[in-house]
Amino acid sequence: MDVLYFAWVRERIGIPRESVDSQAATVADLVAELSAREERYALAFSDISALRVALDQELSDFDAPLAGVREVAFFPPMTGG
Amino acid sequence: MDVLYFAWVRERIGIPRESVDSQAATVADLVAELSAREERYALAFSDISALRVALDQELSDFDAPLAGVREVAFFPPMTGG
Amino acid sequence: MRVIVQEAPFDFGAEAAAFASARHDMGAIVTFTGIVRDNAGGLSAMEIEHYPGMTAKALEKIAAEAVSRWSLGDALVIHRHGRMAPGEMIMMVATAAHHRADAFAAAEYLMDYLKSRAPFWKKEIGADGAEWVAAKDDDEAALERW
Amino acid sequence: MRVIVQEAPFDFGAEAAAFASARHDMGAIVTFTGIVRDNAGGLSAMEIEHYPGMTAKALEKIAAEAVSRWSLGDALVIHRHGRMAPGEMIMMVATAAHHRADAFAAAEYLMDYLKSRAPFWKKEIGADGAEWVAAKDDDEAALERW
Repeated sequence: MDVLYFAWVRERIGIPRESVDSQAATVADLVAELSAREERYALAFSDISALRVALDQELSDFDAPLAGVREVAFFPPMTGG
Repeated sequence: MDVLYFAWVRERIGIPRESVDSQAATVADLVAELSAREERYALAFSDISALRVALDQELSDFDAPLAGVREVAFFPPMTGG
Repeated sequence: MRVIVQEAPFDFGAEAAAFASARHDMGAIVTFTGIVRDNAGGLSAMEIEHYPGMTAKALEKIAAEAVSRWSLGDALVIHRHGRMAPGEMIMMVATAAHHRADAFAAAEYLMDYLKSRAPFWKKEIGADGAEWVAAKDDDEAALERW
Repeated sequence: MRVIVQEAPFDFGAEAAAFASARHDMGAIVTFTGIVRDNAGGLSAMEIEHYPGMTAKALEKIAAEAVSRWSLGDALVIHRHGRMAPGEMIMMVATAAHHRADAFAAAEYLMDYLKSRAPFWKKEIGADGAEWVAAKDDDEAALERW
Protein backbone atom coordinates (compact mmCIF):
# COMPACT_ATOMS: atom_id res chain seq x y z
CA MET A 1 0.00 0.00 0.00
CA ASP A 2 1.02 3.65 -0.36
CA VAL A 3 1.83 5.50 2.83
CA LEU A 4 1.81 9.31 2.72
CA TYR A 5 3.15 11.83 5.23
CA PHE A 6 2.27 15.50 5.53
CA ALA A 7 3.52 18.61 7.36
CA TRP A 8 5.91 17.87 10.26
CA VAL A 9 5.29 14.11 9.97
CA ARG A 10 6.70 14.32 6.44
CA GLU A 11 9.62 16.42 7.67
CA ARG A 12 10.50 14.03 10.51
CA ILE A 13 10.30 10.92 8.37
CA GLY A 14 12.07 12.70 5.53
CA ILE A 15 9.93 11.56 2.61
CA PRO A 16 6.43 12.52 1.39
CA ARG A 17 5.35 8.99 0.45
CA GLU A 18 6.52 5.43 0.12
CA SER A 19 5.25 2.04 -0.87
CA VAL A 20 4.97 -0.30 2.14
CA ASP A 21 4.57 -4.06 2.04
CA SER A 22 2.75 -4.89 5.25
CA GLN A 23 0.33 -7.44 6.68
CA ALA A 24 -0.70 -5.09 9.50
CA ALA A 25 -4.32 -5.66 10.47
CA THR A 26 -5.02 -2.15 11.74
CA VAL A 27 -3.56 1.33 11.48
CA ALA A 28 -2.09 0.93 14.97
CA ASP A 29 -0.32 -2.26 13.84
CA LEU A 30 1.12 -0.42 10.83
CA VAL A 31 2.34 2.38 13.11
CA ALA A 32 4.05 -0.19 15.33
CA GLU A 33 5.74 -1.81 12.32
CA LEU A 34 6.97 1.52 10.96
CA SER A 35 8.15 2.70 14.39
CA ALA A 36 10.23 -0.46 14.76
CA ARG A 37 12.05 0.28 11.51
CA GLU A 38 14.09 3.37 12.31
CA GLU A 39 14.44 6.15 14.85
CA ARG A 40 12.90 8.78 12.53
CA TYR A 41 9.67 6.77 12.33
CA ALA A 42 9.63 6.13 16.07
CA LEU A 43 10.06 9.86 16.60
CA ALA A 44 7.30 10.84 14.17
CA PHE A 45 4.87 8.34 15.73
CA SER A 46 5.90 8.82 19.36
CA ASP A 47 2.67 10.59 20.34
CA ILE A 48 -0.22 9.21 18.39
CA SER A 49 -2.72 11.58 20.03
CA ALA A 50 -0.95 14.37 18.08
CA LEU A 51 -1.61 12.60 14.78
CA ARG A 52 -4.49 12.01 12.41
CA VAL A 53 -4.89 9.28 9.81
CA ALA A 54 -6.79 9.05 6.54
CA LEU A 55 -7.56 5.77 4.76
CA ASP A 56 -8.11 6.08 1.03
CA GLN A 57 -8.50 9.82 1.54
CA GLU A 58 -11.17 9.65 4.23
CA LEU A 59 -10.45 10.59 7.84
CA SER A 60 -10.34 7.49 9.99
CA ASP A 61 -8.82 6.35 13.28
CA PHE A 62 -6.00 4.20 14.58
CA ASP A 63 -8.21 1.22 15.40
CA ALA A 64 -9.48 0.97 11.83
CA PRO A 65 -8.73 -2.23 9.86
CA LEU A 66 -6.46 -1.95 6.82
CA ALA A 67 -8.02 -4.73 4.75
CA GLY A 68 -8.51 -3.47 1.21
CA VAL A 69 -6.97 -0.08 1.91
CA ARG A 70 -4.66 1.22 -0.81
CA GLU A 71 -3.57 4.58 0.61
CA VAL A 72 -2.80 5.49 4.22
CA ALA A 73 -1.89 9.07 5.15
CA PHE A 74 -0.47 10.32 8.44
CA PHE A 75 -0.49 13.99 9.41
CA PRO A 76 -0.90 16.41 12.33
CA PRO A 77 -4.29 17.96 13.16
CA MET A 78 -5.34 20.09 10.21
CA THR A 79 -5.04 23.87 10.19
CA GLY A 80 -7.03 25.03 7.21
CA GLY A 81 -9.25 28.06 6.81
CA MET B 1 -42.09 71.55 17.86
CA ASP B 2 -41.76 69.62 14.60
CA VAL B 3 -43.70 66.38 14.34
CA LEU B 4 -42.61 63.89 11.66
CA TYR B 5 -44.41 60.83 10.31
CA PHE B 6 -42.93 57.92 8.40
CA ALA B 7 -44.13 54.92 6.40
CA TRP B 8 -47.82 54.04 6.92
CA VAL B 9 -48.15 56.61 9.72
CA ARG B 10 -47.22 59.28 7.17
CA GLU B 11 -49.66 57.80 4.65
CA ARG B 12 -52.56 57.67 7.11
CA ILE B 13 -52.03 61.18 8.40
CA GLY B 14 -51.37 62.41 4.88
CA ILE B 15 -48.35 64.64 5.53
CA PRO B 16 -44.68 63.90 6.25
CA ARG B 17 -44.22 66.61 8.87
CA GLU B 18 -45.90 69.57 10.54
CA SER B 19 -45.22 72.19 13.14
CA VAL B 20 -47.28 71.60 16.29
CA ASP B 21 -47.88 74.09 19.06
CA SER B 22 -48.45 71.95 22.12
CA GLN B 23 -48.01 72.04 25.89
CA ALA B 24 -48.18 68.23 26.13
CA ALA B 25 -46.02 66.98 28.99
CA THR B 26 -45.29 63.54 27.53
CA VAL B 27 -45.35 61.79 24.18
CA ALA B 28 -48.57 60.03 25.24
CA ASP B 29 -50.17 63.44 25.94
CA LEU B 30 -49.14 64.65 22.50
CA VAL B 31 -50.62 61.52 20.92
CA ALA B 32 -53.91 62.18 22.78
CA GLU B 33 -53.95 65.81 21.57
CA LEU B 34 -53.30 64.84 17.96
CA SER B 35 -55.83 61.97 18.05
CA ALA B 36 -58.51 64.40 19.25
CA ARG B 37 -57.93 66.62 16.24
CA GLU B 38 -59.19 64.55 13.34
CA GLU B 39 -60.17 61.03 12.38
CA ARG B 40 -56.97 60.44 10.35
CA TYR B 41 -54.83 61.07 13.45
CA ALA B 42 -57.06 58.90 15.63
CA LEU B 43 -56.71 56.14 13.05
CA ALA B 44 -52.93 56.43 12.80
CA PHE B 45 -52.55 56.38 16.59
CA SER B 46 -55.26 53.83 17.35
CA ASP B 47 -52.81 51.10 18.36
CA ILE B 48 -49.79 52.61 20.04
CA SER B 49 -48.14 49.22 20.54
CA ALA B 50 -47.70 49.15 16.73
CA LEU B 51 -45.80 52.46 16.81
CA ARG B 52 -42.36 53.71 17.72
CA VAL B 53 -41.30 57.23 18.64
CA ALA B 54 -38.03 59.14 18.36
CA LEU B 55 -37.30 62.37 20.25
CA ASP B 56 -34.72 64.59 18.64
CA GLN B 57 -33.71 61.60 16.50
CA GLU B 58 -33.15 59.15 19.33
CA LEU B 59 -35.50 56.22 19.93
CA SER B 60 -37.60 56.88 23.01
CA ASP B 61 -40.92 55.76 24.47
CA PHE B 62 -44.44 57.05 24.96
CA ASP B 63 -43.93 57.90 28.65
CA ALA B 64 -41.00 60.19 27.89
CA PRO B 65 -41.31 63.90 28.79
CA LEU B 66 -41.35 66.42 25.94
CA ALA B 67 -39.68 69.31 27.79
CA GLY B 68 -36.97 70.79 25.56
CA VAL B 69 -37.70 68.41 22.68
CA ARG B 70 -37.68 70.04 19.25
CA GLU B 71 -38.43 67.09 16.97
CA VAL B 72 -40.84 64.20 17.56
CA ALA B 73 -41.12 61.40 14.98
CA PHE B 74 -43.75 58.65 14.85
CA PHE B 75 -43.33 55.53 12.75
CA PRO B 76 -43.99 51.79 12.66
CA PRO B 77 -41.37 49.27 13.84
CA MET B 78 -38.35 49.57 11.60
CA THR B 79 -37.60 47.12 8.81
CA GLY B 80 -34.04 47.87 7.74
CA GLY B 81 -31.28 45.53 6.69
CA MET C 1 -15.34 52.59 10.69
CA ARG C 2 -17.47 53.89 7.85
CA VAL C 3 -21.23 54.36 7.55
CA ILE C 4 -22.79 55.29 4.22
CA VAL C 5 -26.46 56.04 3.52
CA GLN C 6 -27.25 56.62 -0.12
CA GLU C 7 -29.87 56.23 -2.81
CA ALA C 8 -27.46 55.14 -5.54
CA PRO C 9 -26.42 51.51 -6.02
CA PHE C 10 -23.06 50.50 -4.55
CA ASP C 11 -20.45 48.16 -5.99
CA PHE C 12 -20.48 45.22 -3.56
CA GLY C 13 -17.42 43.51 -5.05
CA ALA C 14 -15.33 46.67 -5.03
CA GLU C 15 -16.43 47.62 -1.51
CA ALA C 16 -15.80 44.13 -0.14
CA ALA C 17 -12.37 43.90 -1.78
CA ALA C 18 -11.30 47.36 -0.62
CA PHE C 19 -12.48 46.60 2.91
CA ALA C 20 -10.66 43.26 3.03
CA SER C 21 -7.43 44.76 1.70
CA ALA C 22 -7.35 47.82 3.95
CA ARG C 23 -5.76 46.19 7.03
CA HIS C 24 -3.03 43.56 7.03
CA ASP C 25 -3.22 42.88 10.75
CA MET C 26 -6.76 41.49 10.67
CA GLY C 27 -7.03 37.89 9.52
CA ALA C 28 -10.81 37.47 9.43
CA ILE C 29 -13.26 39.40 7.25
CA VAL C 30 -17.01 38.77 7.21
CA THR C 31 -19.49 40.46 4.89
CA PHE C 32 -23.26 40.34 4.72
CA THR C 33 -25.26 41.57 1.74
CA GLY C 34 -29.02 41.96 1.53
CA ILE C 35 -30.63 41.63 -1.88
CA VAL C 36 -34.17 42.46 -3.05
CA ARG C 37 -35.65 39.00 -3.43
CA ASP C 38 -37.65 38.12 -6.49
CA ASN C 39 -39.86 35.50 -4.88
CA ALA C 40 -42.29 33.89 -7.29
CA GLY C 41 -41.77 36.82 -9.63
CA GLY C 42 -44.56 38.88 -8.02
CA LEU C 43 -42.40 41.76 -6.83
CA SER C 44 -41.75 44.61 -9.24
CA ALA C 45 -39.83 46.89 -6.85
CA MET C 46 -38.84 47.57 -3.27
CA GLU C 47 -39.11 51.09 -1.91
CA ILE C 48 -37.20 52.03 1.20
CA GLU C 49 -38.14 55.12 3.16
CA HIS C 50 -35.81 56.45 5.84
CA TYR C 51 -35.52 59.26 8.39
CA PRO C 52 -32.71 61.40 6.97
CA GLY C 53 -31.89 63.28 10.18
CA MET C 54 -31.63 60.10 12.22
CA THR C 55 -30.38 57.36 9.90
CA ALA C 56 -26.64 58.02 9.76
CA LYS C 57 -26.57 58.77 13.49
CA ALA C 58 -28.37 55.53 14.34
CA LEU C 59 -26.09 53.47 12.09
CA GLU C 60 -22.98 55.08 13.54
CA LYS C 61 -24.13 54.28 17.05
CA ILE C 62 -24.78 50.64 16.13
CA ALA C 63 -21.43 50.31 14.34
CA ALA C 64 -19.52 51.97 17.20
CA GLU C 65 -21.11 49.57 19.66
CA ALA C 66 -20.08 46.58 17.51
CA VAL C 67 -16.50 47.86 17.19
CA SER C 68 -16.15 48.27 20.93
CA ARG C 69 -17.84 45.01 21.94
CA TRP C 70 -15.66 42.84 19.73
CA SER C 71 -12.49 44.94 19.39
CA LEU C 72 -12.95 45.01 15.64
CA GLY C 73 -10.20 46.37 13.47
CA ASP C 74 -12.79 47.89 11.17
CA ALA C 75 -16.48 47.93 10.29
CA LEU C 76 -18.42 49.13 7.27
CA VAL C 77 -22.15 49.71 6.83
CA ILE C 78 -23.72 50.76 3.53
CA HIS C 79 -27.51 51.10 3.38
CA ARG C 80 -29.55 52.36 0.46
CA HIS C 81 -32.94 54.04 0.39
CA GLY C 82 -35.34 54.78 -2.46
CA ARG C 83 -36.57 52.43 -5.16
CA MET C 84 -34.80 49.16 -6.04
CA ALA C 85 -35.54 46.39 -8.52
CA PRO C 86 -35.44 42.66 -7.64
CA GLY C 87 -31.83 41.49 -7.65
CA GLU C 88 -30.45 44.87 -6.55
CA MET C 89 -28.43 45.06 -3.38
CA ILE C 90 -30.10 46.90 -0.52
CA MET C 91 -27.25 47.05 1.95
CA MET C 92 -24.04 45.47 3.15
CA VAL C 93 -22.01 45.23 6.32
CA ALA C 94 -18.41 44.15 6.68
CA THR C 95 -16.34 43.40 9.78
CA ALA C 96 -12.61 42.81 10.26
CA ALA C 97 -11.16 41.07 13.32
CA HIS C 98 -8.20 38.98 14.42
CA HIS C 99 -10.38 35.91 14.88
CA ARG C 100 -13.31 34.62 12.90
CA ALA C 101 -15.65 34.26 15.88
CA ASP C 102 -15.47 38.01 16.54
CA ALA C 103 -15.94 38.95 12.88
CA PHE C 104 -18.99 36.68 12.61
CA ALA C 105 -20.58 37.76 15.89
CA ALA C 106 -20.11 41.46 15.12
CA ALA C 107 -21.61 41.11 11.62
CA GLU C 108 -24.64 39.30 13.06
CA TYR C 109 -25.01 41.94 15.74
CA LEU C 110 -24.88 44.71 13.13
CA MET C 111 -27.55 42.96 11.07
CA ASP C 112 -29.85 42.34 14.04
CA TYR C 113 -29.68 46.00 15.03
CA LEU C 114 -29.98 47.32 11.48
CA LYS C 115 -33.14 45.25 11.06
CA SER C 116 -34.95 46.64 14.10
CA ARG C 117 -33.21 49.80 15.30
CA ALA C 118 -32.23 51.74 12.18
CA PRO C 119 -34.98 54.00 10.78
CA PHE C 120 -35.72 52.31 7.47
CA TRP C 121 -39.12 51.09 6.28
CA LYS C 122 -39.53 48.72 3.37
CA LYS C 123 -42.48 48.73 0.99
CA GLU C 124 -42.99 45.98 -1.56
CA ILE C 125 -44.47 47.10 -4.87
CA GLY C 126 -46.20 44.28 -6.75
CA ALA C 127 -48.59 43.90 -9.64
CA ASP C 128 -51.51 44.01 -7.16
CA GLY C 129 -50.43 47.10 -5.27
CA ALA C 130 -48.00 48.12 -2.58
CA GLU C 131 -47.58 46.87 0.97
CA TRP C 132 -45.40 47.90 3.89
CA VAL C 133 -43.22 45.05 5.11
CA ALA C 134 -44.22 44.14 8.67
CA ALA C 135 -41.52 43.87 11.31
CA LYS C 136 -41.00 40.25 12.35
CA ASP C 137 -41.26 39.10 15.95
CA ASP C 138 -38.17 36.99 15.22
CA ASP C 139 -36.17 40.09 14.41
CA GLU C 140 -37.13 41.78 17.66
CA ALA C 141 -36.38 38.56 19.55
CA ALA C 142 -32.95 38.32 17.88
CA LEU C 143 -31.84 41.42 19.81
CA GLU C 144 -32.20 39.60 23.10
CA ARG C 145 -29.17 37.42 22.52
CA TRP C 146 -26.72 40.34 22.66
CA MET D 1 -22.17 24.73 -5.12
CA ARG D 2 -18.59 25.25 -6.15
CA VAL D 3 -15.32 24.17 -4.50
CA ILE D 4 -11.99 25.43 -5.81
CA VAL D 5 -8.51 24.44 -4.61
CA GLN D 6 -5.71 26.38 -6.25
CA GLU D 7 -2.26 27.81 -5.75
CA ALA D 8 -2.93 31.07 -7.59
CA PRO D 9 -4.44 34.12 -5.89
CA PHE D 10 -8.18 34.65 -6.40
CA ASP D 11 -10.04 37.91 -6.89
CA PHE D 12 -12.15 38.19 -3.73
CA GLY D 13 -14.19 41.18 -4.92
CA ALA D 14 -15.01 39.62 -8.27
CA GLU D 15 -15.85 36.23 -6.69
CA ALA D 16 -18.03 37.80 -3.99
CA ALA D 17 -19.87 40.00 -6.50
CA ALA D 18 -20.45 37.15 -8.96
CA PHE D 19 -21.68 34.90 -6.15
CA ALA D 20 -24.07 37.55 -4.80
CA SER D 21 -25.48 38.32 -8.24
CA ALA D 22 -25.99 34.72 -9.36
CA ARG D 23 -29.39 34.09 -7.71
CA HIS D 24 -32.24 36.59 -7.40
CA ASP D 25 -34.33 34.41 -5.13
CA MET D 26 -31.84 34.47 -2.23
CA GLY D 27 -31.96 37.62 -0.11
CA ALA D 28 -29.04 36.96 2.23
CA ILE D 29 -25.39 36.53 1.26
CA VAL D 30 -22.57 35.98 3.77
CA THR D 31 -18.88 35.80 2.91
CA PHE D 32 -15.84 35.00 5.01
CA THR D 33 -12.29 35.71 3.90
CA GLY D 34 -9.12 34.61 5.65
CA ILE D 35 -6.04 36.76 5.18
CA VAL D 36 -2.38 36.09 6.05
CA ARG D 37 -1.93 38.28 9.10
CA ASP D 38 1.10 40.48 9.42
CA ASN D 39 1.25 40.56 13.19
CA ALA D 40 4.08 42.65 14.56
CA GLY D 41 5.77 42.46 11.18
CA GLY D 42 7.60 39.22 12.07
CA LEU D 43 6.02 37.06 9.40
CA SER D 44 7.58 36.95 5.96
CA ALA D 45 5.36 34.28 4.41
CA MET D 46 2.78 31.59 5.03
CA GLU D 47 3.17 28.22 3.37
CA ILE D 48 0.18 25.94 3.08
CA GLU D 49 0.66 22.25 2.37
CA HIS D 50 -2.30 20.11 1.40
CA TYR D 51 -3.21 16.54 0.45
CA PRO D 52 -4.06 16.83 -3.24
CA GLY D 53 -5.97 13.57 -3.54
CA MET D 54 -8.16 14.35 -0.55
CA THR D 55 -8.60 18.12 -0.42
CA ALA D 56 -11.29 18.76 -3.02
CA LYS D 57 -13.20 15.69 -1.87
CA ALA D 58 -13.13 16.80 1.78
CA LEU D 59 -14.23 20.35 0.89
CA GLU D 60 -17.06 19.08 -1.29
CA LYS D 61 -18.30 16.88 1.51
CA ILE D 62 -18.26 19.78 3.98
CA ALA D 63 -19.99 22.14 1.52
CA ALA D 64 -22.65 19.54 0.61
CA GLU D 65 -23.39 19.02 4.29
CA ALA D 66 -23.81 22.80 4.79
CA VAL D 67 -26.10 23.10 1.77
CA SER D 68 -28.36 20.32 3.01
CA ARG D 69 -28.45 21.37 6.67
CA TRP D 70 -29.52 24.95 5.93
CA SER D 71 -31.29 24.60 2.57
CA LEU D 72 -28.80 27.03 1.07
CA GLY D 73 -29.42 28.36 -2.40
CA ASP D 74 -25.71 28.24 -3.07
CA ALA D 75 -22.29 27.84 -1.45
CA LEU D 76 -18.77 28.62 -2.59
CA VAL D 77 -15.42 27.54 -1.12
CA ILE D 78 -12.07 28.71 -2.48
CA HIS D 79 -8.91 27.59 -0.67
CA ARG D 80 -5.36 28.22 -1.75
CA HIS D 81 -2.18 26.24 -1.06
CA GLY D 82 1.48 27.10 -1.54
CA ARG D 83 3.32 30.24 -0.47
CA MET D 84 1.55 33.50 0.39
CA ALA D 85 2.78 36.89 1.59
CA PRO D 86 1.21 38.81 4.50
CA GLY D 87 -1.93 40.54 3.30
CA GLU D 88 -2.72 37.88 0.71
CA MET D 89 -6.03 36.08 0.90
CA ILE D 90 -5.82 32.43 1.89
CA MET D 91 -9.38 31.36 1.33
CA MET D 92 -13.00 32.43 1.18
CA VAL D 93 -16.42 30.93 1.66
CA ALA D 94 -19.76 32.36 0.59
CA THR D 95 -23.31 31.26 1.37
CA ALA D 96 -26.67 32.33 -0.07
CA ALA D 97 -29.96 31.76 1.73
CA HIS D 98 -33.46 33.18 2.02
CA HIS D 99 -32.82 34.34 5.57
CA ARG D 100 -29.75 35.81 7.19
CA ALA D 101 -29.67 33.37 10.12
CA ASP D 102 -29.18 30.44 7.73
CA ALA D 103 -26.53 32.22 5.66
CA PHE D 104 -24.56 33.13 8.81
CA ALA D 105 -24.86 29.71 10.44
CA ALA D 106 -23.82 27.88 7.27
CA ALA D 107 -20.79 30.15 6.75
CA GLU D 108 -19.67 29.56 10.34
CA TYR D 109 -20.18 25.82 9.94
CA LEU D 110 -18.10 25.82 6.76
CA MET D 111 -15.32 27.72 8.51
CA ASP D 112 -15.33 25.48 11.58
CA TYR D 113 -15.02 22.37 9.42
CA LEU D 114 -12.46 23.87 7.04
CA LYS D 115 -10.29 24.72 10.04
CA SER D 116 -10.19 21.21 11.49
CA ARG D 117 -11.37 18.70 8.89
CA ALA D 118 -9.90 19.82 5.57
CA PRO D 119 -6.35 18.55 4.89
CA PHE D 120 -4.39 21.80 4.97
CA TRP D 121 -1.38 22.55 7.14
CA LYS D 122 -0.05 26.05 7.67
CA LYS D 123 3.59 26.92 8.21
CA GLU D 124 4.67 30.39 9.23
CA ILE D 125 7.97 31.55 7.76
CA GLY D 126 9.62 34.29 9.83
CA ALA D 127 13.02 35.92 10.12
CA ASP D 128 13.96 33.38 12.82
CA GLY D 129 12.89 30.27 10.94
CA ALA D 130 9.75 28.36 10.09
CA GLU D 131 7.12 26.86 12.33
CA TRP D 132 4.04 24.70 11.74
CA VAL D 133 0.90 26.35 13.07
CA ALA D 134 -0.54 24.24 15.89
CA ALA D 135 -4.22 23.30 15.78
CA LYS D 136 -6.15 25.13 18.48
CA ASP D 137 -8.25 23.34 21.07
CA ASP D 138 -10.84 26.08 20.45
CA ASP D 139 -11.15 25.06 16.83
CA GLU D 140 -11.75 21.43 17.70
CA ALA D 141 -14.24 22.48 20.37
CA ALA D 142 -16.07 24.69 17.85
CA LEU D 143 -17.21 21.57 15.97
CA GLU D 144 -19.24 20.41 18.93
CA ARG D 145 -21.88 23.06 18.49
CA TRP D 146 -23.13 21.64 15.16
